[in-house]
Amino acid sequence: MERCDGRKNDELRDVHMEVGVLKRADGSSYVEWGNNKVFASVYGPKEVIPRFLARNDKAILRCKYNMTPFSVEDRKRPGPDRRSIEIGKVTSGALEPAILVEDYPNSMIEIAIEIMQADAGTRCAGITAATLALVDAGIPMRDLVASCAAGKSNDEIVLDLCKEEDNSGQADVPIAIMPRSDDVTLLQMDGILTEDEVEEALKLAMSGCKTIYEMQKKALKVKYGG
Amino acid sequence: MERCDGRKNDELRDVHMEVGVLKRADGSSYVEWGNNKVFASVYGPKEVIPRFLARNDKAILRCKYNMTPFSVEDRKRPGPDRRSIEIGKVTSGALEPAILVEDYPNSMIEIAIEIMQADAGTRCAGITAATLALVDAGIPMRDLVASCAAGKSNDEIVLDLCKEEDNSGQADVPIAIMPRSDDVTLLQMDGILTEDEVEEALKLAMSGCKTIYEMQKKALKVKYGG
Amino acid sequence: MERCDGRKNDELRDVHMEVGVLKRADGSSYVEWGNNKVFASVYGPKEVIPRFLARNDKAILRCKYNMTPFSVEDRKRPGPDRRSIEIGKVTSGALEPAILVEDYPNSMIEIAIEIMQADAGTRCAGITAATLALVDAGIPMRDLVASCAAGKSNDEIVLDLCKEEDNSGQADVPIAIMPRSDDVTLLQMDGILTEDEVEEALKLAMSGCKTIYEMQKKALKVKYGG
Amino acid sequence: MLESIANIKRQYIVDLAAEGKRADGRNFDQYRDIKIIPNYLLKAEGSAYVEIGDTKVIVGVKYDVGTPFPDIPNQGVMTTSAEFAPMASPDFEAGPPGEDAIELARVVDRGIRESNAIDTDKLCIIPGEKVMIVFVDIQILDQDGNLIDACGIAAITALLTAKMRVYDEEGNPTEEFVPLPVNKTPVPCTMAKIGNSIILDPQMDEEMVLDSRITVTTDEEGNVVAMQKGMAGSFKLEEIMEAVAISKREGQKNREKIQKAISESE
Amino acid sequence: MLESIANIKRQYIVDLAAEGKRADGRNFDQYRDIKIIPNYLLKAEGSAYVEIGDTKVIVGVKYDVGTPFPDIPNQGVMTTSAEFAPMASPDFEAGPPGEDAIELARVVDRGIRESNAIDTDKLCIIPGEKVMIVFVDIQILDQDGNLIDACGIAAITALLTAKMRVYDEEGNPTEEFVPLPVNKTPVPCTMAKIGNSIILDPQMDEEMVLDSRITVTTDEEGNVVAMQKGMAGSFKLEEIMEAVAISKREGQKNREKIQKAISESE
Amino acid sequence: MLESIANIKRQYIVDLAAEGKRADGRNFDQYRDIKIIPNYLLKAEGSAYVEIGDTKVIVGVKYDVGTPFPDIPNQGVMTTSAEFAPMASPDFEAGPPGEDAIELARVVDRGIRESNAIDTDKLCIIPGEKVMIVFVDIQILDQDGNLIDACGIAAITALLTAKMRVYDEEGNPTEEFVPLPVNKTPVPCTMAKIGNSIILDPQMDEEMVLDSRITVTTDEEGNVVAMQKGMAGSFKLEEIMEAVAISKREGQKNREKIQKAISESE
Repeated sequence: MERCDGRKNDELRDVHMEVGVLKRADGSSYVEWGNNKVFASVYGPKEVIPRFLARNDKAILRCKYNMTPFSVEDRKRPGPDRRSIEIGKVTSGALEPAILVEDYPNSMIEIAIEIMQADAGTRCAGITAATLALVDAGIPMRDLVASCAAGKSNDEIVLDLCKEEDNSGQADVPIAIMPRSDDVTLLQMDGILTEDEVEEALKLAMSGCKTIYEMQKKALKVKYGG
Repeated sequence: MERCDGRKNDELRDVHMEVGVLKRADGSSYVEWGNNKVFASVYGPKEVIPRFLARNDKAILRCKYNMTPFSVEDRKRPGPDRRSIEIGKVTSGALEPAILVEDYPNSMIEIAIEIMQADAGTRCAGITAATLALVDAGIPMRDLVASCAAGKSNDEIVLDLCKEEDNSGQADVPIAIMPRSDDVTLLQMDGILTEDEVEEALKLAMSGCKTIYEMQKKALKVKYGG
Repeated sequence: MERCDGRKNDELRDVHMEVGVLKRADGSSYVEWGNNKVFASVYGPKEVIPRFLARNDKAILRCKYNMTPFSVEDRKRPGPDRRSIEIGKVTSGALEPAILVEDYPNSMIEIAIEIMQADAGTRCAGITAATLALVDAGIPMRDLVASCAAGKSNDEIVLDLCKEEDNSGQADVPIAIMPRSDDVTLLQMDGILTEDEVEEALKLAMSGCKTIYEMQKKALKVKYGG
Repeated sequence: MLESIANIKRQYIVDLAAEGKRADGRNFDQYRDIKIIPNYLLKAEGSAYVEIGDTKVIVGVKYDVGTPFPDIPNQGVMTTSAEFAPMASPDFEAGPPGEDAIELARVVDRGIRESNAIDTDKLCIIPGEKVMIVFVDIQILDQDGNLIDACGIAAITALLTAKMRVYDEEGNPTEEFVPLPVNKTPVPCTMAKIGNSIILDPQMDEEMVLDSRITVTTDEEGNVVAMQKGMAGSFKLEEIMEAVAISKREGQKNREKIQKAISESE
Repeated sequence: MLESIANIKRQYIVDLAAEGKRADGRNFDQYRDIKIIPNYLLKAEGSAYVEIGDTKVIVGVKYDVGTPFPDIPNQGVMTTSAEFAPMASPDFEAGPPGEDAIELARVVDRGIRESNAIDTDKLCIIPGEKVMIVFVDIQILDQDGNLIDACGIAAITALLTAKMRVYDEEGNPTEEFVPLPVNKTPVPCTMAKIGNSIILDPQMDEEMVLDSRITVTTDEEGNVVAMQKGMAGSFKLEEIMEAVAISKREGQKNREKIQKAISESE
Repeated sequence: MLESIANIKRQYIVDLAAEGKRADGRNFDQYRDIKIIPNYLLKAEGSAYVEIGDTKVIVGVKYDVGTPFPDIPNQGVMTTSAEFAPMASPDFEAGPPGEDAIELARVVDRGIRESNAIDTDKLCIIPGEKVMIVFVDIQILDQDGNLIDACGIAAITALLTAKMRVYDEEGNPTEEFVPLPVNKTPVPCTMAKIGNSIILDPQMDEEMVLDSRITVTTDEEGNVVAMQKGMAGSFKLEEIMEAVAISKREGQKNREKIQKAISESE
């Protein structure tokens, strides 16, 4: 069975990445992933406000994921909803393992992800973009974090579901990894999968993450050379 | 005229009390009063946050009364409404006279009352439960606070209105007392009563409080012996 | 063409001012302007809370403009709406140039304007009232701030639009000035005006401000003599 | 520091009270001067400006048309809100009503509601579908003590003078207006307990040092329609009954002031 | 200071884990005692009280009638909320749900929703107009670790025992009640990674020092219906697959406990 | 400390201005480079990406169907909101729009509304019942000064390129789309007063030290359709009239840039 946009089962949508697109932010990036359009910014390390959140053993991460009102089919009310808050939280958990937070006690790193256009896979695009913004901000990292989803559509395990596949799909498994160690730092799943399908999907998603990883390195090279 | 549940005019509903039912809270209790199911907890004395609320002559009390969404016939939206806020305030005023707040300047005692099931008389059950939780938390007290309502139903002054009596009732007078001194620390009233009926209701409610007081002492004895 | 209330084009509505009408506020005033009824109060200079807003080179101004729920035809929900927040902001900007804020570093001056009855021109009445309250509070000022609007109605530039003129009107230009120097400290405009009409309206509004200025001085004299 | 100043002030007022005196020379059971201006506003359907001493409040009554509560389909709805404008006191903050403002509004509301002052049946336009919602909005201008009584007097005065639009049988608005159907004049009387003294109409300085507070709302027939103990502290049974007796007597006097002010304003 | 105490505690628990031990003597893949009381409440249409060790939660199910989402006009709606009452932990604050409460509610919700446990077609009263809204409200009483599993078990138990009012063809309520159409029993199993160990059902002290957390929700057919990695930290592919295997096995045991509790309560 | 650095910066910029110079070499009445990308987004019915120098904003236009205001039953509704995303500036906070975001949205809105740019009669679907609600949502990406002009240009560009669904006589949606009825191109021009100088299009550093700010919005006929003095400070009458003259002239240039960008994008 052919996929809605003619891709092969292990093929990503077109992905375009740009680093350092904003002036005010300490680090920033722009990612286009299929029809997703995502900006990410990083401010910090900076003073923790309010103070009582500070930790003397590491920097704290604050990650805000936001969808603009015009990013989706029916206008979304401005401001955070429960989905956005959850995604902000798991994104923070996906990025922290890669950041040398222990080098910046009593400080805070603020990450913002703004979805200008949403078309399935925004959280993966957001994590991918935020990683570029972290590097652009000069935050020292163990590895990049690359994110990608696999899913089940028409009874097959496929890479990087598009909107139509996501809507009618049988399962979606977004993950993020640190590619050098294959450590999985984001894992969510909804739908119905057998144990074997879970493993197949994870492996496929990890291969997708590695492709994304190469693109991230290339985008950083465009900006910083080397 | 017989009461809806066959009780005599000066008879309480079945009341069951348990002390020390939660692990994390410094003090806790559970009270079943007719069909009311109420948990109470106490944390403190602890640091006052935010700081500017602290007083150097006494501990401050913060009392949160909350009804769960499923405690009433029609689902209640989560979060405080105006009724809950008022009851939290009068509950705090009912308990403070019994607490040696002057022994703990610059500190805060937090009381939470959660109504799991509501069936008329939740504020009296809540004050009764909170008192047990305060003792369980080791907060030094002048006396226990025992609470009970009297009201007017079918033209008679009766003790401890049940839901049907409350809905069709002519007046409700919830009070709380420190039984050793007969000091009234909670007093509310709505409905229509003559001066004489007010006095009759107050006396009946005070006698109900004294029955509650004996049960409180018994419940504490079950937990702490003595 | 005659104006709705029979006024001449350069004629103000009846205006009545009173200084020092409240006990608790450091300064206060009451202004009736046509059917507008406006109270203003000033507290300060006082400690800045929260602290991080304090500036070591000047006092900060906080200005709250509020319409009571019963001030308008259809009941207004209590609490600030976007219009009130904007008017509070431009009012603050209209008053600050007249206040010797540099004499009170690390402090705060709080201004409250309460509209009890609204009938076109509330922001001008509010600025006029707030100025009287500032003087009443003993805040040192370079000059009074007098406010008045001009507008276009029935193709003519007229002073101080009333409600009917405002609703059907072609333009409204509320301004405030420091009359001694003719410095314009408030300027807003909506509607459609040619460049020449803008100038004509501004000049007419400035003349209205000067009439208001004389009334302000008189009201202060009634209170303070001199 | 602040607490020690408060303690000195407290001691002064307690000592005075022990001698049977008050700082402003009033008797224990005496109100400050009360000023009532009905129909204070044009845009509200009913309104009143009330002063008790230097305490100043305004109440406005507005209507809206809405749906009834399912369990009382043929009754209109009254809702009471209080706004503690930052104007009225250095202690008031802008923002959603705090617990003091909520308690105030609810105590005022309860007195009116429980006395059945408003004939809510007459606020029904089409049973189960359309009823009148009566908004009683309280605005505090100057907080110099005893807000409850000032607001309670202002609220019932505003309701007693309010006009209500008549709706035809199809539920459409007509141009006719009738008085709001208000049949009673419940009046709250608030007392403070300071040491062993019960004093009526506490002024701000007294309010700041009181041990406890009690409000008793009575109607013209001498019935008690609402009571509320406020703050910490406690009352003996006989003190409560004393408060009830004072409230019946002084509430009646205030009721007459309301009626006089209304009849003079007509 | 607080951090250094936490670090000492952490080291102790990590060292224990390295020796294959836990502070309370459990095996790595062992739950604490689980207590399930279905039909705990009268006023809720379905309810359950659940303890896992000292963690205590209550879930209540209520209905309302509302309009369906435009894109699924013939399906009812389930919505899950969690309240972290200040009672349950010194770290919980009153106020709108924080991100932890939101994540908890969404993970519980996802397991039920994605397993198609509720036959939402049967919650439709009049297509496109009137459907049942099922509210699953989670209340935490005592937070001693592993809220997700306690709440997940309580939520599905409450749903499995819930009664639903029958509506007639015109969409009017009848007096008849039938069980809520729940066809599956999805059960979440949560594990913590501490050092290199994967431990099931983390107790509070373990939760405070964990590196990462993983929840796998399975159904009775052994399918995985939801997964969630929580907190910072990371998992290897094989660790995830180990977690899946443990969840299938232990989830089935908990499912049997739920069924036993329900059948005993009837 | 922060204030003293600001004062040194301020003195530098004021001194420059006194010599007729700006830090980036522009003339007083000169805009930075302006980049306009219409139809920037797929999911919005209209959209534009605008850069003025390093200031970057995106505006999206979406519709919904709603009920008209009772007093204008046959007119659609436009509503403008601005979000100061924390991305755009270290000074922006997540949370509900602050007073700066509200003022920005209202000034942009006023220019469009007061110029009658949108023929709101044509947004009526069924008079008194169903009208189109046009949402103009402003998103700030990078705040490097003069947000008002960037957002004003982006908003009118997004509206000018927006498509609108056609509804049939019964008020049901058809599959036909027509351009949104926008007849005018109001353009705001914002100037800062620094010392005695009026400078157009203040860059962030200039904005931080300005004494006062003025925005004049003009239409293609040279009419003034909105004005707003912002911040503290003051203007002389002749300065206001100078600002009006500059706005007419430079607004026309920006209007041509908008039209060019739109025609190139088609």
